[in-house]
Amino acid sequence: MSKQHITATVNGDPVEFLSEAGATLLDALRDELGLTGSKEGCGSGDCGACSVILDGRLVCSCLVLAAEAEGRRVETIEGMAEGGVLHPLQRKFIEHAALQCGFCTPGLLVAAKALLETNPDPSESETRYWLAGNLCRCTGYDKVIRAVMDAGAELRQARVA
Amino acid sequence: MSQLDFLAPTSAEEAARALAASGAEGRPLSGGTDLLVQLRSGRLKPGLIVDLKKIPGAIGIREEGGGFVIGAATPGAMLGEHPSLGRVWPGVVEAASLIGSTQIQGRASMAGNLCNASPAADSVPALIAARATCVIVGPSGRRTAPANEIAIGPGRTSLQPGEFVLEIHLPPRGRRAADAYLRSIPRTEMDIAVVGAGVSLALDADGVITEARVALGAVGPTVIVAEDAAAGLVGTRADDAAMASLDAAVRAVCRPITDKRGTADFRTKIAGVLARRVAGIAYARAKEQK
Amino acid sequence: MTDVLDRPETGLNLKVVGTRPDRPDGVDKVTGRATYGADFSMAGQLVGKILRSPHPHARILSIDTRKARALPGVKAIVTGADFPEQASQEMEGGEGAANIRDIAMNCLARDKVLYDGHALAAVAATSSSIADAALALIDIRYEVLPHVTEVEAAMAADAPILDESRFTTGLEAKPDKPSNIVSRMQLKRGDLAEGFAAADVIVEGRYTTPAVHQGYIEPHACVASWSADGQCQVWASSQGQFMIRTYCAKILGVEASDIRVTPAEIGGGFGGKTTVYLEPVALALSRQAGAPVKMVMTRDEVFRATGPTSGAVIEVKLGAKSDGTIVAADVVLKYQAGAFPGSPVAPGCMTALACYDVPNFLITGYDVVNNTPKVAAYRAPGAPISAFGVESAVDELAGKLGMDPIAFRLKNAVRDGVKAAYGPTYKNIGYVETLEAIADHPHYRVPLGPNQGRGLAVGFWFNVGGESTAAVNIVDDGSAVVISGNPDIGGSRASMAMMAAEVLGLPVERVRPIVADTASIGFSMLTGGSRTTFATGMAVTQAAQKVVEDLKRRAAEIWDVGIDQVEWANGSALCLDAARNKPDLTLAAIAAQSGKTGGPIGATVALNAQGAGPGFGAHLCDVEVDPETGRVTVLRYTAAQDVGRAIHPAYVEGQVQGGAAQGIGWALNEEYVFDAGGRMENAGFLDYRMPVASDLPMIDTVLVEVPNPRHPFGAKGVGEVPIVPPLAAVANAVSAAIGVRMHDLPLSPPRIRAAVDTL
Amino acid sequence: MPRVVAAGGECQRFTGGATTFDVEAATVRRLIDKLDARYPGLGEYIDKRMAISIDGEIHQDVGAVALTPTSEIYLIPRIGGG
Repeated sequence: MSKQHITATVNGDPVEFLSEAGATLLDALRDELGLTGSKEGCGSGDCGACSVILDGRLVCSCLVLAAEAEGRRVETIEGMAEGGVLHPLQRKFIEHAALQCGFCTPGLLVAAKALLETNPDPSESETRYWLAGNLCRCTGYDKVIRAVMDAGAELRQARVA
Repeated sequence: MSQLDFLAPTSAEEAARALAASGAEGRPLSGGTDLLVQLRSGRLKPGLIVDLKKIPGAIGIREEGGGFVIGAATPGAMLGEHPSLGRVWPGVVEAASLIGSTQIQGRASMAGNLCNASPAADSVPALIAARATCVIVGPSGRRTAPANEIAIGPGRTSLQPGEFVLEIHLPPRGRRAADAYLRSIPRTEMDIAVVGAGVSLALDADGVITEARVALGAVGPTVIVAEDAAAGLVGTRADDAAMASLDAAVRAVCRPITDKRGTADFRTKIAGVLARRVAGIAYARAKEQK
Repeated sequence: MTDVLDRPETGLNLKVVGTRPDRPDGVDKVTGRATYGADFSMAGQLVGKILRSPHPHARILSIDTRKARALPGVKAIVTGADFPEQASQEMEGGEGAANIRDIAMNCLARDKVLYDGHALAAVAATSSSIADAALALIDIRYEVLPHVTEVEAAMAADAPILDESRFTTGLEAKPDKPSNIVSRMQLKRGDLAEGFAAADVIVEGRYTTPAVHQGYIEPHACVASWSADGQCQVWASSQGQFMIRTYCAKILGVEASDIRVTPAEIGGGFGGKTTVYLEPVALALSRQAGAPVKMVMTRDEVFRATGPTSGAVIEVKLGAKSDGTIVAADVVLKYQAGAFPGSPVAPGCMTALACYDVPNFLITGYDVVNNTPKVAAYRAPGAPISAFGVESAVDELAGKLGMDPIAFRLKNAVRDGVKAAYGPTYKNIGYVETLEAIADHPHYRVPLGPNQGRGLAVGFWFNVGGESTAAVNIVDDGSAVVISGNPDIGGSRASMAMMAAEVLGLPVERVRPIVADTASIGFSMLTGGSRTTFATGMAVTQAAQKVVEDLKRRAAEIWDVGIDQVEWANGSALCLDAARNKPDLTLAAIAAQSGKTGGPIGATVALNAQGAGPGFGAHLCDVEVDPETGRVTVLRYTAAQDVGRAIHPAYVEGQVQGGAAQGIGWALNEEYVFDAGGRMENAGFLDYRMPVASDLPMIDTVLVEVPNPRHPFGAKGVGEVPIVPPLAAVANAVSAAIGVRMHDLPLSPPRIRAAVDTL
Repeated sequence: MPRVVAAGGECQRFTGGATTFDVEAATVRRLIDKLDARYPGLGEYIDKRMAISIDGEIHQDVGAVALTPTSEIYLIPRIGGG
């Protein structure tokens, strides 16, 4: 089975890895690059735990072939905090107790970041629909939605200031 | 273990040649949101995957002759972001944007939705109601086919070995014309349509329907074009009586199955309900399209 | 928004307990660094995969693994024959008593497969694709047998029998034929016939609930390593590392002390990770291969082969006087156990009438095996099912009597001093308070629009204590480490740190909580049954108290005063002998000279915590129904619960919200769907349909605090209760909205439309 | 003398149908031993399958708990949880 040599940018850094043709981007991130923050909850794009941003678009990395990442830009949960400083979303998730087991949290955070970059002032309903592809079984979503909207408010304020 | 190869050609012809050479083993890849699931579950064991996204024009929307040309691998999210597509073909855009989550929208394409040939595909009734056509590339060149001729049964298409859809064309719209799409699912998101209905209408200056097309999803092996139901709308103002006969005419053509997602009886009833509601939305929109 | 009602005077001047500090493991979990089951890897590890039965019921005639073994890269293949023969024996380990032979046969079938997805054989190979190819080369011959999935069909006299040696227990007369009915249990009080004879109004109904899955997002995963010297290591995501150790030791016939289990972070469990599926198999593969083996389930495997909870039939007959006094109740519960005995019908029976003071009742429960996956615990096991039937019937009865549903429940409510239907006399319960909290909540007065309905339901759970070990060690800089043996499934590290900080008088940030492996802390029962904050919290508190005693002794030694002259307050020793004029000694100051006062400072407490207080909740739900499409929208949801005392209120609210959301999913859309061939048709998140963010409103919580005097800070278990009321709360709301009593879950659009069409 | 009531479970399998027992015992352990002497097999059944409620508190696996002549004692099925 021939492996393909892939070069891509992950969290701003150039990476290279070998990939089987059927391997997914999620497989490559976890098994080749050791970035296990993206999780596999279903392998079918239904839970969102593997969410990453690919060339600026939110996607499920389990539904992207690793080979498709050639020459592209991937952002994962591992790149969200900058130099040890948590992103406001990460801080707000902790503050609002928006995680219990924490397994869906990386995917939710990546998806929420994509939301706030697209729509800095989402309504509760917009937030809920944007995050509908991220299953969380522990929280009932209440505190997750509050944390995302609160982070949005903080980011808007920071922009004004 | 079967060998799997991956190619990302930079021209449509190259892609067609590679697919043709692989015979039944080859699969084109655009968004991959169906293909990768089938790959992983073992339902599909292709020998070659041909990524179409590097072909010029495969991703993107251009206006042409008053209509729109949508590249095969254009993700759903891009349709919603386009400045004019949603104004002219709101039903097509809302149907495509119902496919899956935000994450799926970042990848899934209407061409993929069409060629996956699921009877429940959300964008297909809308495309068919809109009289969309497809540019198909194959080893013997290009041809054009209406969207309703692509799927011929659940999971089966009329595409020949080596052929793939490169573009979807939406025709120009006149004044006082609009479309709409609705589906019924148990949750608010993330479900496959239990029933879907797309309606496209054109009105005269007095608000009388002059042209109607009704397409129904998940109530037959392929999308059903409800000709009688559409004909019944023509000449009306989508009043209550017209809506009641639309409901009945739609139910009369449904041939659904009972499965884990819904019973045949339920699907038939809901098809009538949705057709009424979606015709109402399309009618209201058409009146606004001055 | 959350109101903390009724916070009683405690006499305790609490500084940490009751506040909302950041959780100690928060940063790891928001940065992707936390290591869950599938995130751990070992050098040289192999990939383990399982071959599963495509038949729901079949005799295994032969398993031929020769071709698979010959495939290059295949390092080990095991089947049920690789586990030692087990006698049928009940043993402690996970969730109460379990039969170790059944658990072993669920991990790898012997003789027969009993459900679609039943594990038959496992392969370890050098890559995932080689393992897949090897599975395809294993040749199995079956004698396919007739199967039965539905509970009443399994109880029928002519049903296909799963185990010919099983005779129903608990009947008056000894049966002469084998049966799928494992046992019958009954609870009774008074005279049922007299009770119904005295009733002015009687309601009667038959209700059904489907099998549903816990739906944790993390699939089961482990890495197992069996060394040549017989020492075993397991890294696994579960609700109890000691449970894994006990079961693996028994199933594989090795000493428990030779197995060291390290708990990974757990991505949800809700009861579903209280038993083993992969770990004994991975160890057996590792032994054969001589290399570590990693196994990770797919979502399809999680649905087809790990524990859902029972599908059930619930028959309820209630009688009341015209003044609203319930005088008689007859409840029959028929619960699926799946492939092996052990449905949660016993707690289903015991909780069925736990909220009501009823003089005459009979509750009958049947535990029934059938050809679906063996059920596992799911949050308040058994209780939501019986509560669905009883709370629906109570709603109907209140309606017939023309009484407000809260007033009706208050009239029949259990209170301190009332004997519970399951026997004992209640004390320190806060049930009435939860009903009053709902009555007082603005939600109860929001006007409803057309096609909208409001539903109320209540629920009960015992809560348990049990065995836990905890250690508190003081570091020489004056900080502390708390070590416990319970995986942190929803924020328990935070509550452990908070309780220790409260006793030690330290800021919570200076207390570092650790979840240790089985070799590094004493035995602890698993995280489940809402026991951790209560029982392990008690061990942590007592260990911290021991440390404080030791700190006082050392201060006395340093000051050369009697220990009775030392008081501990705010993290410092105070000298009560004013004449000595000693400045306070901080914990850090004492710790800095621990070597001179007797060595390291620390204490370990191992206990069997008793006196967990029962919990009650009352939930209020508003829905809107689209009568044409049958779709339900949940508009508003409010949950009130007696939590004893909330140690970390935000995580208590989270438990209540999460439980309510799971219950709403159970009510509206979730179900196991089997085809005529007994195969699960919806083994994926797409068609299993758990609630997504846009399906739910904010879930308002009211934490009622009636403290449990048996816990140092008054805590009661909180995790189970919130899943008990929602099934009926939603169903009562839908029934009110459409004007038809809904008896069958899920309340899916086809079902609701069909009900509307009967009007 | 403490009175013990078996509620639920299948203690009757061992007791010939009796569900109420008067047993002179100062601790839970002695109580179980005496019940087992009276109804062979019941002790093991209680140890493995039953919890004991004493004055409204549920106890599991606690032999040393003291009983008084007025203790309210129920044998109930063991309780786990999710």
